[in-house]
Amino acid sequence: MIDIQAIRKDFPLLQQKIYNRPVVYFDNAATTQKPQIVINTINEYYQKYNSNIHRGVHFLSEKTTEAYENARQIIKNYINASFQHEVIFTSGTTESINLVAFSFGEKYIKQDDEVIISQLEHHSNIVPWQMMCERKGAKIKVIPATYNGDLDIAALERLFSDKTKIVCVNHVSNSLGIINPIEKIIQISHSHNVPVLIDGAQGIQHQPVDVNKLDCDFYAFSGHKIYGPTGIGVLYGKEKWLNEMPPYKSGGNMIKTVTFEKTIYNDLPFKYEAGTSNFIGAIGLGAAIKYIENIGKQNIFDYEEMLLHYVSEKISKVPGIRIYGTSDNKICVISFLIENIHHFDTGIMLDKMDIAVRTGNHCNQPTMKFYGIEGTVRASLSFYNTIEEIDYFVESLLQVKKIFA
Amino acid sequence: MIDIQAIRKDFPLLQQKIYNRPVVYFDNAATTQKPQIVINTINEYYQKYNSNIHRGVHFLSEKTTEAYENARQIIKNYINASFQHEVIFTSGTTESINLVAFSFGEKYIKQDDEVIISQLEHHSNIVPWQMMCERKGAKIKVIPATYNGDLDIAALERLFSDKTKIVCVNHVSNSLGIINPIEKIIQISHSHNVPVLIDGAQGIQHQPVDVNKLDCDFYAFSGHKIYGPTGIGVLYGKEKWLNEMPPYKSGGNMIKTVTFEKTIYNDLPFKYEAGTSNFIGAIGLGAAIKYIENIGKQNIFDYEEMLLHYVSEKISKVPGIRIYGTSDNKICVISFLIENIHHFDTGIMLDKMDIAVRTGNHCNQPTMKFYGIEGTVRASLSFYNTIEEIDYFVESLLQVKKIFA
Amino acid sequence: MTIDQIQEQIVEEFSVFTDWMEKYTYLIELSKELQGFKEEFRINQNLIKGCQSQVWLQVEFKNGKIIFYADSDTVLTKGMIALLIRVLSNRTPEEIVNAKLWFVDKIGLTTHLSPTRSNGLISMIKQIKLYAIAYKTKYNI
Amino acid sequence: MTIDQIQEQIVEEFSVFTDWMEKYTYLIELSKELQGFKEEFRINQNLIKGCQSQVWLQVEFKNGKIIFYADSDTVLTKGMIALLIRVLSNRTPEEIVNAKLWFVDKIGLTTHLSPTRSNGLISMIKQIKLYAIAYKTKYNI
Ligand SMILES: Cc1ncc(COP(=O)(O)O)c(C=O)c1O
Ligand SMILES: Cc1ncc(COP(=O)(O)O)c(C=O)c1O
Repeated sequence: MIDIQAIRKDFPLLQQKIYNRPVVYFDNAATTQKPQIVINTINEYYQKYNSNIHRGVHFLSEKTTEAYENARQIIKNYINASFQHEVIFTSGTTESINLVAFSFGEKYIKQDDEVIISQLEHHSNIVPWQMMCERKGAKIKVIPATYNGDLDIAALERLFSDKTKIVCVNHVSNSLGIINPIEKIIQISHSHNVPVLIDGAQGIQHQPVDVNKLDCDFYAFSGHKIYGPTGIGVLYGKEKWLNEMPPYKSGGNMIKTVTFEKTIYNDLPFKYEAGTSNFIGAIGLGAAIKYIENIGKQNIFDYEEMLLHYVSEKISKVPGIRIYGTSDNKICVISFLIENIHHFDTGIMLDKMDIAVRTGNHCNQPTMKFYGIEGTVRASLSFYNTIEEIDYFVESLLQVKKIFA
Repeated sequence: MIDIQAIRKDFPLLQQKIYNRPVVYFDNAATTQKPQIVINTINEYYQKYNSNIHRGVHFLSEKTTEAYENARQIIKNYINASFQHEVIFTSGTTESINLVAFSFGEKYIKQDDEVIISQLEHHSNIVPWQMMCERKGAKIKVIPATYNGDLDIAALERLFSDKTKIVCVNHVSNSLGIINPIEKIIQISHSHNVPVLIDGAQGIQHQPVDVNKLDCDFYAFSGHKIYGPTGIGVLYGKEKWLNEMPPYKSGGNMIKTVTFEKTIYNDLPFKYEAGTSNFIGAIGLGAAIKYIENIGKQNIFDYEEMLLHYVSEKISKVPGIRIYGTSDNKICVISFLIENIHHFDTGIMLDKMDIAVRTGNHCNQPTMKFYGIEGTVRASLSFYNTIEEIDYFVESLLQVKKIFA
Repeated sequence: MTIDQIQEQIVEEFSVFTDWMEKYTYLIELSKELQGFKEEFRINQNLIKGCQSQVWLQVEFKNGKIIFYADSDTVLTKGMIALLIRVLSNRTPEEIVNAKLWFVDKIGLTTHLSPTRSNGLISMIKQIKLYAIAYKTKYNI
Repeated sequence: MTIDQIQEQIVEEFSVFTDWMEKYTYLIELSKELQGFKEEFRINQNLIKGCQSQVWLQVEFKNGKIIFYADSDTVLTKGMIALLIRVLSNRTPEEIVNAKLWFVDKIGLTTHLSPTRSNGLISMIKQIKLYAIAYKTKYNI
């Protein structure tokens, strides 16, 4: 297990008082806090080495390029990709998915083709596919979910046709915290010769990810949700696809030769990294992943699971509470409503008690529609949260109930 | 004028020794150094307020959202846009141009239409148009340049046809530093009812920009080139175009309602800001622009012009030097070759003397082809550079000559 | 009383509260007292959809004055609506057009009018101002 | 001499230089002495395009050994080529396949082999190794 007191000291924001006491930060699914080492790394690179990467002949440029490519190596190892050039830096999960929707779409999707997504996707894994399908005259098919938030895998099998070109599901759903059986989904899809994109925005920081073992074709995630900086993300893609697809963004660095008549694209990974990358962001993300590795990701996941059991048990005692996503396969996210109290009212009151939660539809309207509600209160925890915070949170919920009674 | 000694103290990197002495950083067109206040702002927001923006009901989220929207306001004022929602945050110039190439292309470009760009564009203002034109069956026409690096404006008039849909030129060319007569280009284009995109990657930090007065339709720039963080950029667009065009990236935040059948896009500027923005990057960019405003941009530009005159005069005395881009309309960029010495050899030697310049084709192969060369050495200065640095630079060039004699 | 006088009155009322809890308890009280929104007006046409909560707004023009009724699905927003009605309803278009709402800030509830919260209140006020401008123009007053 | 012995020799040669200036002057010397690249081989097929500079590479297989000739448009790269030829040319495929090039690091010229510099040298070495593997397989040696 982890030394929670030591870990909390690594995160300066957790020491911040909001109104009366240090914040109870339960909004980790929206974005995570950064350990001091990540902030220091960003600082250091701006103060000592900042310089544009690649093709620079000077010392600073070489230093920054090395650090940038080293970050790629760290990520490659963390997700166990086969090659470093299968790790593409993007600005976040949303851009990673847009990249695949565009580039895969341009290459492989024709009129009447079909894309399979699930009922419980984040808008970032719905709208890019919709837009591409609209452009191409293709269709979206939806894997249904069961009431407890699990996907209906039996139904998936029936969705395939010879027009199915790609399957796109999240590793963990953001509004409910449900862990999807992605191994199985990938297996089934591959048995139909259909590649799979995993939206790992909520997966990478709470679950082991081995892209080689998973055999997924694409895996997308955001730096800011895994204790790294904003504005940086990753797309892992199998070499084969990355080689075959046309680029998404274009511009500097992603080409070999340009004339006004014709342009020859650069090798991987640069083909997909047009323009000046967020190199300081990438270096910061590398530092974040190193930080996780130092603690040991299994230690983190074990501790988070303990928190999940504790909070689930505790919160179930609050009278009138209703949890959305009751499956056992979940990360430490509690999406809920208290009877007769609007999620907004709950959120505002918790804020006044120095508890940060998210309220609303969580960029996940189809999920809300599925439950016939407008939104929920979502408490999403991370390994720097504590049992004591959970106790205080549950007490506060009881107080909210009293206030609105 | 400015107090150069005071200003240099604001930039920690300039105090860094590389081999023997503090770096002479003449690679500002590639990326700029950051004043301490920008680094501190990033620090502070990660340590105290970091939280995902928009729709959060808690204190931290509100603080960060306010700072993010405040950065938008700062930029709106700096470029004198009509509305805050005409300022779209992107990941950089390259993304800004890709956005317009895609979204404008989807809406307005048909088979056989024409896009006008110039001979002296950065790859980021060539390839996105090429890719779009290829998709749409449209064509690119090129404004020719004269040998000194000025665009041949007389020729522009003749390029228009009733198929011309957009004109895209840079404000200042990156490989030569030539300031283009964008007012005139915009005026001519508008007289043909054709909108204009200005690639301001090298313009915004060295020239006054008033998008209202210019009446440009789009203006794109990168944060990292104007003393701000990496991974953040801006697209200014006239409200009319931004309203009419479809979005580029899609996902969270950029929609109002999502069902699997149909999606309704959000209002400006959010329609174009899918996913979690680089909010800390935007806040850092706001700090950078505030920093410039505090010094006074005219003071900066005057000082830079003085540097230009000084370096031009001095360097012309180096025997065998050849300057590319000899027009009088230029910013403080010297692109050159020394007779019989390869740009790479010059660059490596200057590096050893602690001078950082860029060598190669500067993502600008058509310009190199125009001059029939493989690349140049480019020294690009900024307002934190000094007369003394220029003296040392010119001495060093003389030494390079001696070494390779 | 003028709009400013009412605002002063509200500020005074709130000045007795020593912490946020008391303020919010009072807001909840106000929300319970908020009456007058007829079921027949709870229609899509009157709906202002915020990201977090919804507001319904119904406007009447009577004897040169604008009267409005509003409701919300959240209690706290409803409490705020009660305050806004006290300040802005039953006023001439001229008064509404010129009104500056400074009381929200003074009583420490700015967050509820923050554009970042998107609870529908800001859109509601905007909508009321637009009505005022429209009536002012229409009746030339 | 083995590849490692030559490398040691080079490291010793460089050990007398006390600053970068002397090293680079020596590299420039070496570049001037680099001979043997025939004009007829300066063709596109032999060209390795780096982002910063270009390298031409021509390979011969004679008496079970790989001999190679190379040239570059930059003087410093050419100097490096001279060193690489001393180490790697006229060797059996086996030797080349197993060679580890540690001397570049030791003499403080790593930057010239840094993948970030893209001056064609790394691609050149890769190319030579590929030839070695090909010959090794072809002749089963
Ligand atoms: C004129 C010009 N346009 C576009 C770009 C691309 O900017 P970025 O790499 O920040 O996207 C650059 C950067 O070098 C530039 O100089
Ligand atoms: C499941 C899921 N997918 C995609 C995203 C989008 O990530 P980002 O906003 O960092 O691009 C999120 C973020 O909330 C998410 O939770």
